[in-house]
Amino acid sequence: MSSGLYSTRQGNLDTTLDLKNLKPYGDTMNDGKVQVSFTLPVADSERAIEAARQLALKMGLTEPNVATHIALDKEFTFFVVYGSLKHSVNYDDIHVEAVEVTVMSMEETDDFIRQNFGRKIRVLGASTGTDAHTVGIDAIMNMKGYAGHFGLERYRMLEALNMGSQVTNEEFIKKAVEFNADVLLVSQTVTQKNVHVQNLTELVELLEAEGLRDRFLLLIGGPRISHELAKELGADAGFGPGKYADDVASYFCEELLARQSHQAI
Amino acid sequence: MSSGLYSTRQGNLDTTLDLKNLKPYGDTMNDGKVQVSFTLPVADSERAIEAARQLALKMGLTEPNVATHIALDKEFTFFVVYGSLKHSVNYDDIHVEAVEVTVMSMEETDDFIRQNFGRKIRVLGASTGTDAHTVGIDAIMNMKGYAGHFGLERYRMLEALNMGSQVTNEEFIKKAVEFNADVLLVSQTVTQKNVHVQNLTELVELLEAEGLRDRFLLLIGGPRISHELAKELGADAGFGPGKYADDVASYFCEELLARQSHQAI
Amino acid sequence: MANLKLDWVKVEKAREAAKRISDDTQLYLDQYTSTTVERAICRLYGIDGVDETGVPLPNVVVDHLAQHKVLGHGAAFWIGQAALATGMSPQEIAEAVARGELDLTHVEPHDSFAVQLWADTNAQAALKRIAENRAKREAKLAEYGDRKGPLLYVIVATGNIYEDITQAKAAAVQGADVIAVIRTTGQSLLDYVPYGATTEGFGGTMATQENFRLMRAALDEVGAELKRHIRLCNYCSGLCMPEIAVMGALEGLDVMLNDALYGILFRDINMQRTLIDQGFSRMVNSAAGIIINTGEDNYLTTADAFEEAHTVLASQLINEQFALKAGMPEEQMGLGHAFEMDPELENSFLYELAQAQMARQIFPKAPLKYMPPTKFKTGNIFFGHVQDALFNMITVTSHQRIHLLGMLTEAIHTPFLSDRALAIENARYIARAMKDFGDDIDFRDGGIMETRANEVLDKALELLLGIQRDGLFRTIEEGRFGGVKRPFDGGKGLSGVVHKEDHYMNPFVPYLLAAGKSTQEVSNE
Amino acid sequence: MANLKLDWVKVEKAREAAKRISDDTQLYLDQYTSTTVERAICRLYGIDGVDETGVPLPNVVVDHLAQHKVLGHGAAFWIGQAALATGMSPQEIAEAVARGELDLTHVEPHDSFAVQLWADTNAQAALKRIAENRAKREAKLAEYGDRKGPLLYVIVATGNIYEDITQAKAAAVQGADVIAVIRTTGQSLLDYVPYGATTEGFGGTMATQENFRLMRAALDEVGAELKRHIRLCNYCSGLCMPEIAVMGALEGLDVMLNDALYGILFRDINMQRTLIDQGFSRMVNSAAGIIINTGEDNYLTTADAFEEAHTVLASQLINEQFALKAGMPEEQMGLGHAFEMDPELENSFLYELAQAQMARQIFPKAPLKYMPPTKFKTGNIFFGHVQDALFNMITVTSHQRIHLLGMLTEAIHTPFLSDRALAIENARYIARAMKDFGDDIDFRDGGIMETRANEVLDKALELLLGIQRDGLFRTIEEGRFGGVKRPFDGGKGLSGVVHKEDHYMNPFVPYLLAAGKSTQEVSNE
Ligand code: B12
Ligand code: B12
Ligand SMILES: Cc1ncc(COP(=O)(O)O)c(C=O)c1O
Ligand SMILES: Cc1ncc(COP(=O)(O)O)c(C=O)c1O
Repeated sequence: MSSGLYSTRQGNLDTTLDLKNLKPYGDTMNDGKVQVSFTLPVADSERAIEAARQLALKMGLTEPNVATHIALDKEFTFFVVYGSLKHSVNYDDIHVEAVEVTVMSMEETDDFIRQNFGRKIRVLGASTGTDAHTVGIDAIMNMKGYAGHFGLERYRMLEALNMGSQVTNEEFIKKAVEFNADVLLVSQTVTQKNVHVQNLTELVELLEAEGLRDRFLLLIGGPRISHELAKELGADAGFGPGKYADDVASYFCEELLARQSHQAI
Repeated sequence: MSSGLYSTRQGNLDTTLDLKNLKPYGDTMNDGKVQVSFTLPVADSERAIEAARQLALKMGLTEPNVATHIALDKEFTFFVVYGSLKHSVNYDDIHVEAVEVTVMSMEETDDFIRQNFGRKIRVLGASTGTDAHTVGIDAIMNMKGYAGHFGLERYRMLEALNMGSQVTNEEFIKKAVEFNADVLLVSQTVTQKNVHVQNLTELVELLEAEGLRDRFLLLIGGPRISHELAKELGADAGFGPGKYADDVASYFCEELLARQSHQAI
Repeated sequence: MANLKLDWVKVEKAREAAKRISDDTQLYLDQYTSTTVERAICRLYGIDGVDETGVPLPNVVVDHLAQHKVLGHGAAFWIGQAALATGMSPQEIAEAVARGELDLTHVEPHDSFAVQLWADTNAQAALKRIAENRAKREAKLAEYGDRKGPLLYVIVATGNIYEDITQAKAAAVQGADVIAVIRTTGQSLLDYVPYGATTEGFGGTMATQENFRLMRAALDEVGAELKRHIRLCNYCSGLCMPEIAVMGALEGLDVMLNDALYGILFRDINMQRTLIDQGFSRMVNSAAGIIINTGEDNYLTTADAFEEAHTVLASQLINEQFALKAGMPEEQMGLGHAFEMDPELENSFLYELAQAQMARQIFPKAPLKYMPPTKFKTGNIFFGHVQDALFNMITVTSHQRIHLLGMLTEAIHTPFLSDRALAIENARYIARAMKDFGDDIDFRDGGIMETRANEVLDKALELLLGIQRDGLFRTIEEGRFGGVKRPFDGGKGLSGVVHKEDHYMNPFVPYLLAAGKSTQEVSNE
Repeated sequence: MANLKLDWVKVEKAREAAKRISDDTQLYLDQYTSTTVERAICRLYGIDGVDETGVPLPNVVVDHLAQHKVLGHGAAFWIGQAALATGMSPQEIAEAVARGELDLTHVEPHDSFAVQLWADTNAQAALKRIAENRAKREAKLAEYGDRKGPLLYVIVATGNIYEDITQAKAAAVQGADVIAVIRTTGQSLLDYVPYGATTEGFGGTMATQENFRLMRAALDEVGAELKRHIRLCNYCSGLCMPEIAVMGALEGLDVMLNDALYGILFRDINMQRTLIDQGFSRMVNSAAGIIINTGEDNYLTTADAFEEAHTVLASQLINEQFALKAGMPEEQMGLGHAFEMDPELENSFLYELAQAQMARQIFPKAPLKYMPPTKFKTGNIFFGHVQDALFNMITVTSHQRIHLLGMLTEAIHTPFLSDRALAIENARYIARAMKDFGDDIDFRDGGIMETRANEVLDKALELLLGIQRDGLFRTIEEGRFGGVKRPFDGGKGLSGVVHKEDHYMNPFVPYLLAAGKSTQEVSNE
């Protein structure tokens, strides 16, 4: 009679945490509970509900419960679905490509630069393309800093120049050469239709075309930038939300030193 | 350089509605956008974020964006993830097992019974097991009805008895025989750990064991009851949210008639 | 604080009517005891554990006395007699009865003065433990300080006490002040209390003494880390009301749901039985310094919250009087009410605020329990979160004390870990953002809110005068609360009602009443 | 309505200072026109379309005149001259110029009286169309009635006008009153207006006349079904401010964002240029009965909303004076402000309400535009929905008019269809539940809210007195708005500023001012 779709007991659920098979947690270990919402471009109806259920099944939700269906317009229906995810991930296998660096304070960084470079490091920043969001790049560069972290302009051993927003890639590169920058900082906030990816790809291509790519350390940042994405796009490092001037400065100092030593060999 | 994970343009997105490949809709046809949230039983960290991302990939989300990660306790992290679902369903292929009946008004139903049965139909209802939720069964049965639909007690050609809540399956069956019911209505609201499935399965098994299953039309209902589930559990029909006395009465009148004619042949 | 101008003469009249109602009812109830009251007394004498078939020993003893039709003398009498006769402890006596080795009605009789002396003397151990738990709570509150403003109250309901503990600790870390362990469906109809740690429940977890102990220890642990006293709540309701009250008192619970009317209307428990049980339960709660929560909010889950608001107020006034009879100070009366109006109703926020504010003013010292929207919650979790936000605003604005957090998934499942976290975040944000809002506004004279509050008061008074005339029992029989009719002799548990014999003995009553009294000096918050 | 006791003497002083500031600035601005003002005039004469390389014909004509360094006489003069000389229509003239067949500076000269006559006569077609659009709107509002209380304003921003239409219609069905089509990033820096229907944009959709037309038609269609007038909003800001104002007037838009200060601070547009452009834009808006929205809310996305609240008020007062100069009635001044305080701030709700209420009282007739939380939105969509709920409450309580709905996904993406639906549901629930709340309370005398409002007023007055002393230009140079410094001669578009010659001619000004005046008789709502 029962297809087994509805287990009458969860007695068989192993409720011990198993990092090799890490699953979502609702109110019991390994119950796999997830919440999903989406809109389907069909009218609210029994069939639409079934379509939502089938999609949830395809996502790997067992016993999906279409908790609500709301007509948004004649031909659009919004769904909230709950279910138990059958998928799991092996947490032990997860290694993140992250910027790994011991973060130094402003003073430590200044000392580090004095000792290792004996000159000021030159940093040029901008929010490029048509992007007019400056709060991110300002957070990293401005004197006053952000969330209690002083910005790069306050570092004694940095020469930091913030070009502001809406700077074209061409202008930016021109200025980089002129300013003789060591480090380039690029911020991208608008990500709709991956315009940030498009814009950053163009920047890297322009730098490569002009044979300038290796001359600068290229660091990018923004709300949807991860280190992984940055590497993929051909930048040296990426910094997302929750990263501040000290993270960035520590990283580029260490990296510049590594490159210097490398060239020296 | 690019793994293709990040398409720089969505130019290749076919934005015409294709019911054979129905996908979620965010703000553009076929963009597949879905929102997911869940908790993982690990500490908030870069690795946890990556685990969330990988789970989202397994669910079929491309370019998953872990929009937030919040520590709920030392070893629990909550995530909200957005992404584009690669899965789709063939809407044309979806057929729902639904109670299909033309809904009659109270007066029409009374007439229908007068004409086809010439006697009152006897209906017994209860919220069974330890379930003490009565609002659902009352909505169907009580004189005053619910949401503007009169309850079965008001129908002239029905003899309706509502046993209330917390009725054991045994008591219920005993009464059904005593009352000489034609139709049994069972409501189940508490569904945690599928207790409703357990309870309804037991009811059907008891009825079968006593050779009474075919004597009654068995209708079940509740917030998580679908017609499909009802059939699966061995009931004749299931009614979920948004179903009222008229839906139920229309169904059992037609069905009783069908069975009568069938027996007559 | 902003104040609604209420007709205080009517408030006084309503309170007076409620007092008459409870006086009349109590007169009748005082003639009876019940099986569970007697089992509660057994527990207070230290009888615990189960027999070989799993029957709790308090049930074994009381069933034994009931079979012999001598329960009307009180379990204390027979135990005392047996103790004097055999020199055994109550626990040993119970075990002997369970083994069939001892018939309590056939022990060597002792004079009632000796039995009374034994009973009084042996009552002290439990009373001491209860007093110690209370002192411990007070010490912790003194050390850590207590939350000003509404206490954030959340439920755990996984069915498994160990999983509940995980959830409860996380909630405490997130900022919860009160953790309520919801009971599994059906427990309220069990005429015994399950034993030991339990891991299987539906929509809640068994209330057992061991579960109480485990959770109390877990909350004390996390509380010590957080330097906050985390209150623990459970239910002394259903067929074992007084026994669970005793368990809660012995294990240091802080809050317990307790309301006979709830059991009558929503669990179909016999009205005589549960009102008798409630009396003794409240004495225990009182002495233990436990805040009770009453269940008026539930009326509005079946009846319309706008139409039937006055039934809530009437019931609160009656509950207040019954609590006073059990020696309970106002500071422990967590009278219930709720935010349950249809979100489609125009100005629903004003009506809700008016009612909440009215309750606040009529029961100025009571730690009112304010319940969130549940009935009009749907599977639309996003909208649900907004419904809860409005509820949170009213809680803060009208200075409620026990703030039961609404869950965005109310219509779907018992709360997930994340649901609770989101609820706490919602409530804390609003408590912070609107901290002094209630003190920075005034209600307009003759405005919608003031008018509404006085309308509810009028109707409550009318209802109470009717009850005073007809008696509480008949009122319930006629379905005048929550729209549910319950017969005087119907429902579960009537057979457990026992007429007291002349020399009926419950030695705990005077001590509990005295301990309760001492609370009245402790001020609110 | 509840009222805060404000120091009205200070309000008057502040307004007076703002008037002086705008008088001084206007005196300077009046000497100049700009390329886009002249292109706007071309458009008013019916010049539209693009040349073979895609350059809009208004640009072709104006660039041609600028190259010949004769733009200071005004495009109207040269077109009139050419029309009289050749008998061609302005469109034909533009096409001829585009083909290189006509040099406007070398046509047979006509006397200036004849040119003026041609210019006046030929201005009437556009003016008539604008007046008709306006009459159409008023007729629809009269027929369907208008929403009492806040207008629900939502954005569409897919980048594709056809997809925008789908979303806009759905939003209207859900209850939206105003649909704003957000512009693609970067359009504000284009010194021309793109042409035709467009389907590619980032974070928004191109503002083109065809896109305006398509959306207007779609909203009229759905509005007719719903029996509600659905307002359409777009942006006349950036380097083409007046041209887009003209397009909006011609296509029957209802609301347009328009604020030179926004362009200066947030788009780095040259201050002279955009203030010149703003003047003519507002005359067009005025005549068309279009409500403008100003951008003060944006200050609080970079500066702290608690610390810098007074900059918003100061800017609103300046914007009011500039609008009055363009003949705009108060009923069309959608002055901007926003709910942007840190949710961690204690009593933030009280401060926000105080500020919103203060704005309401200081600009009693203005259809204030109130912006939702954006800056403190995170990826936690559930919390975001609650932030929006608090914002919605303030909107309703303080009777704002243009209610820009917050989105739970603000920190993630431009709104999905469902995000918008949830936002509308949130707002409608609160508008319904709290309908008369603002009228049922009073603000306590000397309370937190009253104190806060007067504090903001004090600081705004101080700031305005400083600006009056130093001049608006220097104030901006010094970063006293939104913490952003902009040089007088810096930023984009300075090269488009053109000194007017003695006989400079813009025949539309008097007609627009006259049409604007007539609005002043139409009352608010
Ligand atoms: C403030 C704001 C604005 C302000 C910007 C003012 C200014 N001067 O920056 C104003 C109001 C002007 C504005 C305008 C627009 N905005 Co806006 N805006 C925001 C808002 C509310 C906050 C952004 C912000 O300041 N975050 C705070 C900073 C500190 O965070 P952050 O940028 O992530 O930076 C941190 C890290 O990422 C990192 N970082 C950032 N950059 C860099 C660079 C380097 C090198 C490094 C190492 C690190 C680093 O360090 C920072 C500190 O930890 C967001 C919504 C939100 N709540 O997020 C929308 C948002 C970003 N805006 C958006 C849009 C679409 C626009 C417009 C395009 C809308 C329009 N069509 O008019 C316009 C035009 C802007 C343009 N041309 O680009 C969208 C983007 C959607 C998307 N995903 O594509 C958002 C998400 C809102 C939305 N949901 O629609 N906006
Ligand atoms: C009201 C209510 C109560 C009231 C019930 C009063 C009463 N007399 O019924 C009170 C306060 C007493 C209560 C108590 C409890 N409740 Co309750 N309660 C609810 C609540 C708020 C609404 C349920 C309701 O009335 N819905 C309205 C009716 C009309 O809807 P419906 O039942 O779906 O019925 C419709 C259809 O389904 C259909 N239908 C229903 N039955 C039938 C039968 C037939 C034959 C047919 C044809 C059709 C049909 O027709 C109806 C009209 O369309 C829900 C939360 C929510 N918002 O949904 C929680 C909820 C159902 N309760 C819940 C729980 C856990 C409990 C308790 C067990 C908690 C506890 N441990 O103390 C207790 C104990 C109850 C018990 N022993 O069963 C959970 C269930 C979780 C789960 N999924 O398992 C919920 C979801 C809340 C939660 N999130 O935790 N509850
Ligand atoms: C007063 C009261 N008692 C008890 C309960 C719980 O029901 P049960 O006794 O079935 O556990 C509630 C429900 O919330 C209640 O309000
Ligand atoms: C007044 C004003 N103008 C314009 C805009 C939009 O910017 P853009 O001109 O880049 O489209 C805004 C932003 O919301 C604004 O507030």
